[in-house]
Amino acid sequence: MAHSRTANRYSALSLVREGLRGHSGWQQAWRSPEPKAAYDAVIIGGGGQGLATAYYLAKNHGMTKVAVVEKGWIGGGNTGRNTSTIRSNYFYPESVALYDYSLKLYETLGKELNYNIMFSQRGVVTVAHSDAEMEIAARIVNAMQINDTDAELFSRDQVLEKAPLLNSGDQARYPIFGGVWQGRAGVARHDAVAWGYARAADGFGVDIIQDCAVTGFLIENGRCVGVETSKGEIRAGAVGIATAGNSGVVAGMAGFNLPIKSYSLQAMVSEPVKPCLDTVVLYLGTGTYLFQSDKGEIVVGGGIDRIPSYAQRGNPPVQATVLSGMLEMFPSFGQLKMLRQWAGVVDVVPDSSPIIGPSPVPGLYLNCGWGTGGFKAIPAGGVLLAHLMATGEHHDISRPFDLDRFRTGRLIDEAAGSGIAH
Amino acid sequence: MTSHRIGSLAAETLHFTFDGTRYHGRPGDTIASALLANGVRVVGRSFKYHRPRGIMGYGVEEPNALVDVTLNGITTPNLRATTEALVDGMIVRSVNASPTAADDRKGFLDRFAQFLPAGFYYKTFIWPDWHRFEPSIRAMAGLGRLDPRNQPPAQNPQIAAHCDVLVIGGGPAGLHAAQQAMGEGKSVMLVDDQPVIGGSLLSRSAEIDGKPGLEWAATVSADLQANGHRVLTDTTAYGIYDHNLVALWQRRAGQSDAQWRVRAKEIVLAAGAIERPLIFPDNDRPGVMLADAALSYLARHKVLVGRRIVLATNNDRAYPVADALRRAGAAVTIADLRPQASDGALASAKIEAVHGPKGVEAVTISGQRIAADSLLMAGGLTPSVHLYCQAGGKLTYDETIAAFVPRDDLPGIRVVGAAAGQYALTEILSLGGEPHPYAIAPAWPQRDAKGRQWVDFQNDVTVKDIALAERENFRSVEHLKRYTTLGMATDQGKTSNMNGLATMAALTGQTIPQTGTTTYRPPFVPVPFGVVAGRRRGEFFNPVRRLVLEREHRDAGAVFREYGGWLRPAWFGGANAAANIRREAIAARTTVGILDGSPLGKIEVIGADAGALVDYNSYNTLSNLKPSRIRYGFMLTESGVIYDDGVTSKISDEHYVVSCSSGHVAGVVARLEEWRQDRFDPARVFVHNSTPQWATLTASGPNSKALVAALGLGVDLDDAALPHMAFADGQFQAAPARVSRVSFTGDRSYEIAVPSAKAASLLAAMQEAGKPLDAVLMGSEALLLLRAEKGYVIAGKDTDGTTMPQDLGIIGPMQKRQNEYVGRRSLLTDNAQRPDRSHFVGLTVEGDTTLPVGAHGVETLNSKRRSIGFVTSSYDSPTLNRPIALGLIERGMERKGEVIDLVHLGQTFRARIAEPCAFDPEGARLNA
Amino acid sequence: MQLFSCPFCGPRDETEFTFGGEAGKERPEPAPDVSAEDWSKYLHRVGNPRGRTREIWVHHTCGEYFLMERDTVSHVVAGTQSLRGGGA
Amino acid sequence: MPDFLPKTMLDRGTFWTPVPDWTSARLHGDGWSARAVPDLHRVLVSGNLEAAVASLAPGAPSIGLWQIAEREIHALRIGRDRMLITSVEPLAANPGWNADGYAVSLADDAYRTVEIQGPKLRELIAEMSFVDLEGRSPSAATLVCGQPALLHRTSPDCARLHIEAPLATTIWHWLERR
Repeated sequence: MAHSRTANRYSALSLVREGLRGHSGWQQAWRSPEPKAAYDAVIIGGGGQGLATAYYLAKNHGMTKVAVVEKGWIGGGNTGRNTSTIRSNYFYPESVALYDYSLKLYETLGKELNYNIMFSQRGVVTVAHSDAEMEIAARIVNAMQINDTDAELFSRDQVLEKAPLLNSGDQARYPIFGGVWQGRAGVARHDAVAWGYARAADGFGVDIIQDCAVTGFLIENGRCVGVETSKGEIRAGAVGIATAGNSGVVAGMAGFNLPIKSYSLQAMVSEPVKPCLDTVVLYLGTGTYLFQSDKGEIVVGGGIDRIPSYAQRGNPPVQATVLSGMLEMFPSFGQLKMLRQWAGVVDVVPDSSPIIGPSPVPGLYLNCGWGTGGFKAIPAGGVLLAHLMATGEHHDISRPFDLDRFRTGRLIDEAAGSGIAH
Repeated sequence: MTSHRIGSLAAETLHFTFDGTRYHGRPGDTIASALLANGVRVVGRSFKYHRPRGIMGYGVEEPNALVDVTLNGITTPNLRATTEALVDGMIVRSVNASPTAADDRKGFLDRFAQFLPAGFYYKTFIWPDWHRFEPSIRAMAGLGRLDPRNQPPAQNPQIAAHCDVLVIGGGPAGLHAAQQAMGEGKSVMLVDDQPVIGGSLLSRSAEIDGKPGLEWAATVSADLQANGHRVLTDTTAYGIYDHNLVALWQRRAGQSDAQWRVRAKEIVLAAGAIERPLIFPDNDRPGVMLADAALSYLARHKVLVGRRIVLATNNDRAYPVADALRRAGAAVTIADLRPQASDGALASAKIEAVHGPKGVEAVTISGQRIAADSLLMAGGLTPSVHLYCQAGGKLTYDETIAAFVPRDDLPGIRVVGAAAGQYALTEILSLGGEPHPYAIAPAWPQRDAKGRQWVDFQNDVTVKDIALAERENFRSVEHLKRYTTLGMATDQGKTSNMNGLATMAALTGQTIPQTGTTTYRPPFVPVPFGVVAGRRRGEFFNPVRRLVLEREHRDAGAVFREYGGWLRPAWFGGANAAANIRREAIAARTTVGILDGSPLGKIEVIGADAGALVDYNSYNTLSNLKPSRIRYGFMLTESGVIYDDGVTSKISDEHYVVSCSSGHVAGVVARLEEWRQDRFDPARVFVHNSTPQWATLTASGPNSKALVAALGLGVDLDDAALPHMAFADGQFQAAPARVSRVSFTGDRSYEIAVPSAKAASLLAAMQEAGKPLDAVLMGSEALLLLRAEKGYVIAGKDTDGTTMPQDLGIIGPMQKRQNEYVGRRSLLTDNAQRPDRSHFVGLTVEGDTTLPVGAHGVETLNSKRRSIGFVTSSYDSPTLNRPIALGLIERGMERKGEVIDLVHLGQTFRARIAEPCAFDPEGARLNA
Repeated sequence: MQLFSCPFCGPRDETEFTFGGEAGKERPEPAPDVSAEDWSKYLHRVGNPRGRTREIWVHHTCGEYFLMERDTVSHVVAGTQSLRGGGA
Repeated sequence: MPDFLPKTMLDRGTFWTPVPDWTSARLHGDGWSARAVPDLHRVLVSGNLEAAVASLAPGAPSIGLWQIAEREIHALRIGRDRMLITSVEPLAANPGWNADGYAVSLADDAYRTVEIQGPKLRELIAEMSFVDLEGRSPSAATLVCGQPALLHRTSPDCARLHIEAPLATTIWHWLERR
């Protein structure tokens, strides 16, 4: 890696070495520089997607005069608020190409970044509750297999083997018939993904500028040539937007609308308990999904709140729905308590697929519309936006996700195709 | 023994065990007070280093004393010993320790603490793979142990309450506010998380209105209740949500816990304050406790936490605590961290070491070793501003009390008492006079702090960890929190957040306000999932709609399934599904089947503009129907996708009945209603959902006409008078009965709709009339099969969210209709005109293998497989004696006759693309 | 839990309401004269303001479609209005 | 049908508690009792409500949420232009469009009516609905146990719930298990 500065190499050995001298030798994970007047590329948004874009601009395209501009603290948006599930169990080949590419990058990301992102490939099972849902499950599994990603159609017994505490009795509102299993799927430590990319990007010389809000765009001759920020003007050869949850607002500053509505998505965790659930489980019937974090907390999520909102807070009706759904799935979790509850603001797009591509303003590129699923696509999203910003052209994987699809009507609507919302 | 109960032990009537040892306690005890009364010092182990830990607090702030409790054979994990009432027979176990908290096998981990700093796991376990390490790390993590048998029933009620003033906190400030509100004639609700009203008055003596504090509190509480106001004890306000909705968790003796959802015109937050620990080396030893907690154990449980006590303080509130402890018989040394100290106290005291790994034995203060069995900390108060901040309130740092306090009142929310930084009763009760002295001198950790000093006790975050975070640039408070896990334990940082912020401020040279505060998120304390979820479980979670004939169907041996949100007979005759479905289907082709079709939507569109509205909502024109005639058609979304299909009956120019599939009734009503109000004159057309009013029984098959004729409905059944796709009105037992000739089986069919109250009689009459005609009851599965033989589509099963009418070959309206309808423009997009769209087709297998539903057609190009569509319905047809299937296949309509490969879970099949209709394509049987 | 005021029924909990879309959209027609761009805008493009917004909501227990002005950050409701005139 | 189908779960009729016998359904709780009210007559009317009441139920009062209906015939208000006329006597109504500007549908069997009375009525309703009963809402329509229903009273301690017939079983079972 062409690091512009000497960074600590993380390893068990360095940890022991530093342990013996009071950890006094650890360097900053990333610097906090003041912005320069101009960069080759500026990325708005210091979440996973933005930081990954900066990293891949440097790594894949040799561009190191790059800044990431973050209005708060890096990883503080949806990267730090999501439930960190990573999977590629999609129906359409376009989606599989994107998400499976991302999953593959995740598989080696810890080593690549020299940062333990704790990607735990413990598998995801989507549980079906009737013959009709099993038929849909088969439709999805077959599609995934044809599209060359791993998938199995699980029987009821296989589901229960993975999650023995599931409600398997006759008195279950949603009986278990079987499900879709993706064994390579899993969870990762969300903060670590942001921090790992930040540290690696910083190692290439990328400037990560926190507490710096973008207030407008510099548009000259119809082309975007930089941004106005709370820390002054920054000029840029290319500007990328990676501001999940606020994409519509940022696009508005550049003078265009996006097919995005913002909604809150809440999540909850329990107090930690010893291991009792080894996979990620999603019920089609309840819409609730959950897993147990390495710390022992049960992490629970469900559908979005039904009211367009930029407020990062949840509401009791949806909480009650998600949690009653969880207790339907795992009646014994009724002995646990809700420790924390929070919400992120997600970009909701009509077809629930991301928008990656040039914006209506030349020089300005989009990475948005991830809905509830942006975390799993961070490595791929970063590669694709970096490709766009460096070359001005689509990567083959990002082409179908161009904004233009809303004009042609050629949407990539997973729910429409598979009957299951993603 | 160090901590002990004062006075007689006669009241110790409750038995319990802790880590296998038997102890006694008394009514009114918490687990913590009982453990202290028995002199138990080590009650648990810390999360990371497995350090021995004792009880530190009195209430919700407790970081250490978490226990698993078994009662009547059922275990509940992670209960906070300080807030859990002692119950006779409890088996209490420490968490995160094995075999006992006192002798934990993993205690050795503390010796490796220097190699396990904050965030160490981000720096290691990268090679060879995280997955190798994860199982053992997971096994180490977690606190208590889940009991799979503990499955609490869904009995937690959720109770709505509305009032003028909701007072949160039953201490002096809250009681005072409640008293005032009552005086102003407002309706009041007062809640407190303790079993007894009184707040600080429960442990600190005071005189109010000439009465002892507790007596005053009891009087106010009694007054409130006598005047019809609600007073809830054991009730925690855990969250403020939008528009000032307050969520309460009520623990009810002998009943399930309840959630209250309270809407008050005004919320008074009187939640008090929590004492802060002091930061010094080894401040986590068992026997190191908050001074206020020690006072509460003494005042409320007659438990003296030690005999030789050192009380470290940086403020004046500790002095009355010392007095009380001394009166109870303890020797107390006050170590005042401030330069000026009162008589007898050590001034400028510096706590340098705490000795005794499993319980305080001595304390080194400013170089002097003092024997002691307890060390109390009085680090000043942190106002409980959680709910205020949840509601969006902003804090301001008050130097004089070294604490964050609410900056402004919020609309509808007022903060009073200690929660607002008012610590003196005089101030709280607006009595005038001198406030009690507080005189805090902050004692924050300094940059050069030595030794291991705990900030977050449960998560093992020390000052050094914060220093490491600072060194590595995790300086933003949120980064600090996430990197070190400070404040993320089950006590949610109630004792650690302020000290953590102050430490970071000291390290970065910023002020505390510059360093900022973290976000306060609900819940204030961990709340049982069941309380948040409520009773909406089991049958109340997405309840199904019930047929008026459900009892009759049960009696007739129906096997039920859920279809479109209704509980319907899938088939009759018991467990052998395949045989029964086959039997019913054959009967419906050869004799007559009787089906309960009541869930099918019956939506009346009435008014002068009724025709215009149904036309606009439909792909096919409907208004040009003749009265008493029926037409089949589609409803599209604005994206041009098929939303639903169904038949519409025209009664008159002002009256239509739109039928739709059972799962789409609410959706179709909503669409019609939306366009009615948004596009039409809402005084000229109305939409009534009449689905529940009518029961519909269908007779289908060659004998159906004879069956209906035998009912004597007064309808001319002659095919000329009542052809296919027409209806006629008759009567059944003096009630209206509409007979419609529509068919979803392809055979002659009659749908008879009667008011639901007549359904049972009609069914009985049909069965009676059907006997000589070999009629059978038929469930939904046979119907699904029969319609598949005919190639009739089921929207949502044989179509997906992309299917447009042209994909079914229905292009007439798109080409011919001149007026607007929903979805019209979307049928003209590039995507809609694409040549490679998927079409609805039949699939004929060679041989007798039934195609699996969900199998995909595949095409291989350059050795890469590609899906060209999938099977949507598939059956072994009893009528044709061969398998039949339907599917959506790319360019299917142009490729009829072509044989394609299909794959399912690695198996390959071959099938020929065919017309969807496999049986009676001429439709002769409709009139047979 | 938010409290919305149905112009007919008065204040009710959010669970009784469903979001209907942004206010002020005109459906472009007749279809053959509408450009792909205009149709796409009508179908998909939304203002999605951060702050004050005007929306159509339906109170599904009574069936009323109405206009609501509210703030998407603070959730403060400025007012509601019947589509047929007449405020809450 | 897949061979791994769990046979015990085939019949979902065993999960769902059977519908009550509505002709005799009665419950007694602590401080309240409930019964199904049989033989009520109902018509659903939309449009010019004044004209409709004058013609179908002269003098019938419009009853909103939690309001007390003292007469045996009343117009339960649903929305701005919709009401459910309820009566113990049969209502002479012609379904369809009326030239005076209103639409009529037969609704005798579209709803089931559950009457709950007793001193603890309010406590019970507070667990069934979050709506502010004292809010004087002109519409009796709200959510009860999460299901749409019309809620009003016939005396201070006696409430009636009119629930769409297919959903009434759920609310009855809810009461049964409280």
